[in-house]
Amino acid sequence: MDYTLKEMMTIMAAREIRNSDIVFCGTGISMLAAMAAKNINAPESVIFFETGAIDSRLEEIPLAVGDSRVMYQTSANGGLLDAFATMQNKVTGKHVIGILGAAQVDKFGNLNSTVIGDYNSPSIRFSGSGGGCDVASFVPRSIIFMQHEKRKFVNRLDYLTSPGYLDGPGGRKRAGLPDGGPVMLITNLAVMRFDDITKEMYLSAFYPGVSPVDILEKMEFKVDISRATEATPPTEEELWLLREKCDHQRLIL
Amino acid sequence: MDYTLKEMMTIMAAREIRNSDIVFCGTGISMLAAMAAKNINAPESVIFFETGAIDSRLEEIPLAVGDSRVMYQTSANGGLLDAFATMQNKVTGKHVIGILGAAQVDKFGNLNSTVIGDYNSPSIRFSGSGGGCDVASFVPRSIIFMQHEKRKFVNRLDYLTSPGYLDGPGGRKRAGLPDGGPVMLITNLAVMRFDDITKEMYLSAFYPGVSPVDILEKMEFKVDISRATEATPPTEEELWLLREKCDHQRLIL
Amino acid sequence: MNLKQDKVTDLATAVKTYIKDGCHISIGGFTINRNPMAAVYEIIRQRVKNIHLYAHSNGQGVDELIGGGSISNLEIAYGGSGKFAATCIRFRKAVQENLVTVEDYTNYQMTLRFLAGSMGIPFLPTRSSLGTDIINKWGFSHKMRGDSPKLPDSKLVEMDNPFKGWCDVEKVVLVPAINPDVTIIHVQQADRRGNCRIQGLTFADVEQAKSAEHVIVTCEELCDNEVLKRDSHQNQIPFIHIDAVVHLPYGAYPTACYKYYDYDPRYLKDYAEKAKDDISYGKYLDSMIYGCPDHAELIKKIGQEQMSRISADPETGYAKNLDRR
Amino acid sequence: MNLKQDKVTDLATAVKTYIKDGCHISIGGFTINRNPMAAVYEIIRQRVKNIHLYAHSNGQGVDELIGGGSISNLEIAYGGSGKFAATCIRFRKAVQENLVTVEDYTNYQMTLRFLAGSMGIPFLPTRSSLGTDIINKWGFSHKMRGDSPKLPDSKLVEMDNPFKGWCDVEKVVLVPAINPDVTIIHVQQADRRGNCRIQGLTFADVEQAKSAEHVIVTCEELCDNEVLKRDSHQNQIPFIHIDAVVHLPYGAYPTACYKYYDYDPRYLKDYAEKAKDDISYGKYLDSMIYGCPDHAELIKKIGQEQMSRISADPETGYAKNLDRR
Repeated sequence: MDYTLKEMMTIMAAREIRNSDIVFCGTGISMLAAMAAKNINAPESVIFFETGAIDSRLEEIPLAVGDSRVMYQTSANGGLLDAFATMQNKVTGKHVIGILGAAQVDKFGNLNSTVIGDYNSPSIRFSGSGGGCDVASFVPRSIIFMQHEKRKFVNRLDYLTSPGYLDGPGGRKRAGLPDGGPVMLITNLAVMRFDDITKEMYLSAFYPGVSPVDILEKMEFKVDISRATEATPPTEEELWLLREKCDHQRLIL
Repeated sequence: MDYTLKEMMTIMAAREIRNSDIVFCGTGISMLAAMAAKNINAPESVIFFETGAIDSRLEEIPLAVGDSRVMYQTSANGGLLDAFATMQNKVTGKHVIGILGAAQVDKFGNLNSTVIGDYNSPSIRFSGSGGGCDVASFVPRSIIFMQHEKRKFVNRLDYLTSPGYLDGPGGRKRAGLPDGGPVMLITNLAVMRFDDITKEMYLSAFYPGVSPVDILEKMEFKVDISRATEATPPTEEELWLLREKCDHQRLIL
Repeated sequence: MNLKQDKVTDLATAVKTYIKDGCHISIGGFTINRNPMAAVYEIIRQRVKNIHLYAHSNGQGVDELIGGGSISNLEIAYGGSGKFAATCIRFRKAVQENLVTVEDYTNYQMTLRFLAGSMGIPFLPTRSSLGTDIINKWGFSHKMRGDSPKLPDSKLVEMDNPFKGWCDVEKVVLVPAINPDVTIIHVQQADRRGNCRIQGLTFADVEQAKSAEHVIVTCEELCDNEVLKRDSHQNQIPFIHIDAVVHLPYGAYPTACYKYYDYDPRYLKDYAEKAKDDISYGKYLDSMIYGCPDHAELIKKIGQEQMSRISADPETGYAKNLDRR
Repeated sequence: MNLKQDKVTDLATAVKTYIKDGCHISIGGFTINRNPMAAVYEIIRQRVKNIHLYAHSNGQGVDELIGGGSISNLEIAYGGSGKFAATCIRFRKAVQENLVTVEDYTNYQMTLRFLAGSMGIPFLPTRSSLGTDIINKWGFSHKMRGDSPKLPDSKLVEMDNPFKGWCDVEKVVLVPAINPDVTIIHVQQADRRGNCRIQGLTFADVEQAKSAEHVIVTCEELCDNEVLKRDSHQNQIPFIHIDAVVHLPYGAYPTACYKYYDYDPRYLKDYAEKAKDDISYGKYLDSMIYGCPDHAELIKKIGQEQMSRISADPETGYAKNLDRR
């Protein structure tokens, strides 16, 4: 079957989303993954934006979480306070799954989306946290999208914007954060997950045609590849629903 | 001219309200005073309720601050959070004048509206603070309505519900409160005010036919009566506007 | 919370499912407006006992729950029903007779406490009550607090501003979060999933709902999901917070429901009169609560004539020229 | 604040009156929606300098203010404009070239900071950012903080929960309040006194407005006072917070205004392209900002054809099937 890497990545994320999830989406592929889940495997999941829109009827793909398209036929149009309170809330927060992106990740799933270089005089400036640190702080599960490149999978982040497992087992608790952290990281080559005990990243699945060793070469730190299997590519039905029901205008795909 | 004590008291309060005031009203006479001010001497003053209603068009007198009548043609219908934030807010709070009632007052204008007797086993239970302590804590000026009785003007409150000047000059600052406190106390006999320096209550005006000495007898503590003058009764116009424009149904008067 | 598409149930079932002996609850509304009275009566009818109730100025609903014998602990800012009872009568009696244990806060503090609960944080700061007995005098002892995992270890905590002098503030009071087991609110419109639209003032209903583990909503109108998805900036509570939806016209009666009906001055005056005396109050309970199998029966007993007197004028939202003396 | 009955003025006057060199401001909107762009352009046109800007994710407005040379200090959560610029281009350049001093927060923290300001309290607590460099790395030095009475002495303060373990929380981060000298927002409807009605998401506009010393509102429609007093539960900001009202159709252009018009993808793409290079950006400034005496002139330059392409469909609130690639 013919599919693009972006389609593969989107479907990998969509499959992780469950019917009882409230899905925090950002712009781009993360929003598409949420829409795919809702149209394919988790029709009762709820799409949710940090801008305050909940359960939006996305007839067209928004190009930003502030896009007017997220406001159409929601269950409520509030504001940022409502959205983040929903994530920090003890009852509703437990059901939220966050989808995040970043410029750098370390082996414990901590993310940098702020700067490369010295914070006070950076060589590269990125957008910054936005709601990323908030969702990573509050919710029990998150999915990360990244490009698989050595300079992005680093031993030491230039800036820790969003907490993963911090310094490993018990790290979040020591810092005062609720349980949580990334459950998977999806790249253009593979799906990484995090060990239940060590909280370290490991290779969970590689895409057809990609070798685990090639993946290791694109990371500064080593990860366990012993548990890796080949990922199941998108099915025909998944692809059709993704292309026709989610992004028929081909704005993200 | 023929007028009732309630009318006298209402007009005393109304005259204290200025055009640039946002008037926090409770139920009953305090609401009527705010309506009188708006209809008589301070047409640009803004009527404001702790329930979240601001600038209500009061076509009929509400019998509680939660009455639907406060919701009609407001500038905004919010909730309690909005209302109290407006009072605690550095910019808008400075313009709010509170009108309060209580069961007991002391010489520094502190109020009890909670219990008589021991807090954990009271002989009399009153309604409690409601928003009274909040407004007394936050706003620069307040007006108190009370009945003039010895058991109500006490040396020591059974329970300090709402802060006046606490223990006197500098008391609010020491406690951490912003500047504020009662500017006048209106009873069925007189108008009391508070000395700029000592923050102690003094007799400012007695109603026609009432002697300052009689007033002293109805208080546990002594107050300065040397500055007292006779109060100017409601004018014909004031009375007409109060009766016809504010309470034509005679629900409070 | 629950993400079901259809949460509609009947009131007796909703109360039986969520309101247990000894549970901690809060009810919406303010003094004589939009109290979830049908639910209050059903709780009394089901003879639920030892409830720990969180209230700001919920007025009539609080007084009836106390009068009905359902409440043992009460955290409250104000026990009054406006002109009908400057101090709620059964509330006053119960406190004076030590039938309930009460702890006092301010209206803002209670609202902030629900807000903190809804935000998932342990406390919020305010300047209200500095220097007063609201801070100094506790209704719940250290022992009672220690014995219950549902109570914080302190009533209120004073704290110096850690951002020294920032905003010209030296000190604040921290108020602890409330997370009720159940909040019950009555709204004008809800859909089967539980999206809620309140007209007029929201009071603290939104914060009370969002702070609770479970939420029961009674509503005047049960709308199609599509209806509330239009102009959804008018919806204050999205369905994710709601567990049960009960279609219950006049669910706030005898308190008011803006745009639908006014409070019933006759009922409230009569109530205040009967509440003064235990014998007459017992008769009130027997005839108006225990004597009615459900709220519809109570409304029938009041009669169409009186109900049409309090019916709201569509323009103002209340009953114009209603005799309220 | 001001209680005047009529606060209507023109934009140039409003900006001249309130936006001074070195003042601290915030602007409403989010990424590519409801930014007060006409006001942003007027600030650039009036060549106001050294502004200290507070932003959460205000996107396009922030980038243009930086590009126009008006900003020296920036407190921000996110400098991006959605798909049009994952990182805002003039923002990125300015930070990398040390032309602005920037300090990072999260979106929730910035919103809570405005909320704290609006509530008149010095800080609010959250669990967000514990264990991260958001807490550890400061953009503003101790010296800079000490030199300015408008900055708190710390960026963020970690604190143990004084209600031990309450809500299963051991630690919180306290975020300091923001009280801007001026907040500028663009809304769908306002009346002459300044009552505001926002349709769709409010973002953090309400908190930003209520936290400021002065507020300028630009609006698509200037309504009679009577209009907004109906169904006033739809008004989010009462007039007491507002200083100046400017009637300014298309005041959010080229960002969107829900129910009125969409963002202009052509303009935003063109902007992102020109922003990459100082020379082309200079030309952009000359032609689109300095070259237009006012916003109406800019709209005229864009042309009716493009404006009608982005005109909102009344049902969905955006321009259906707009070419956004």
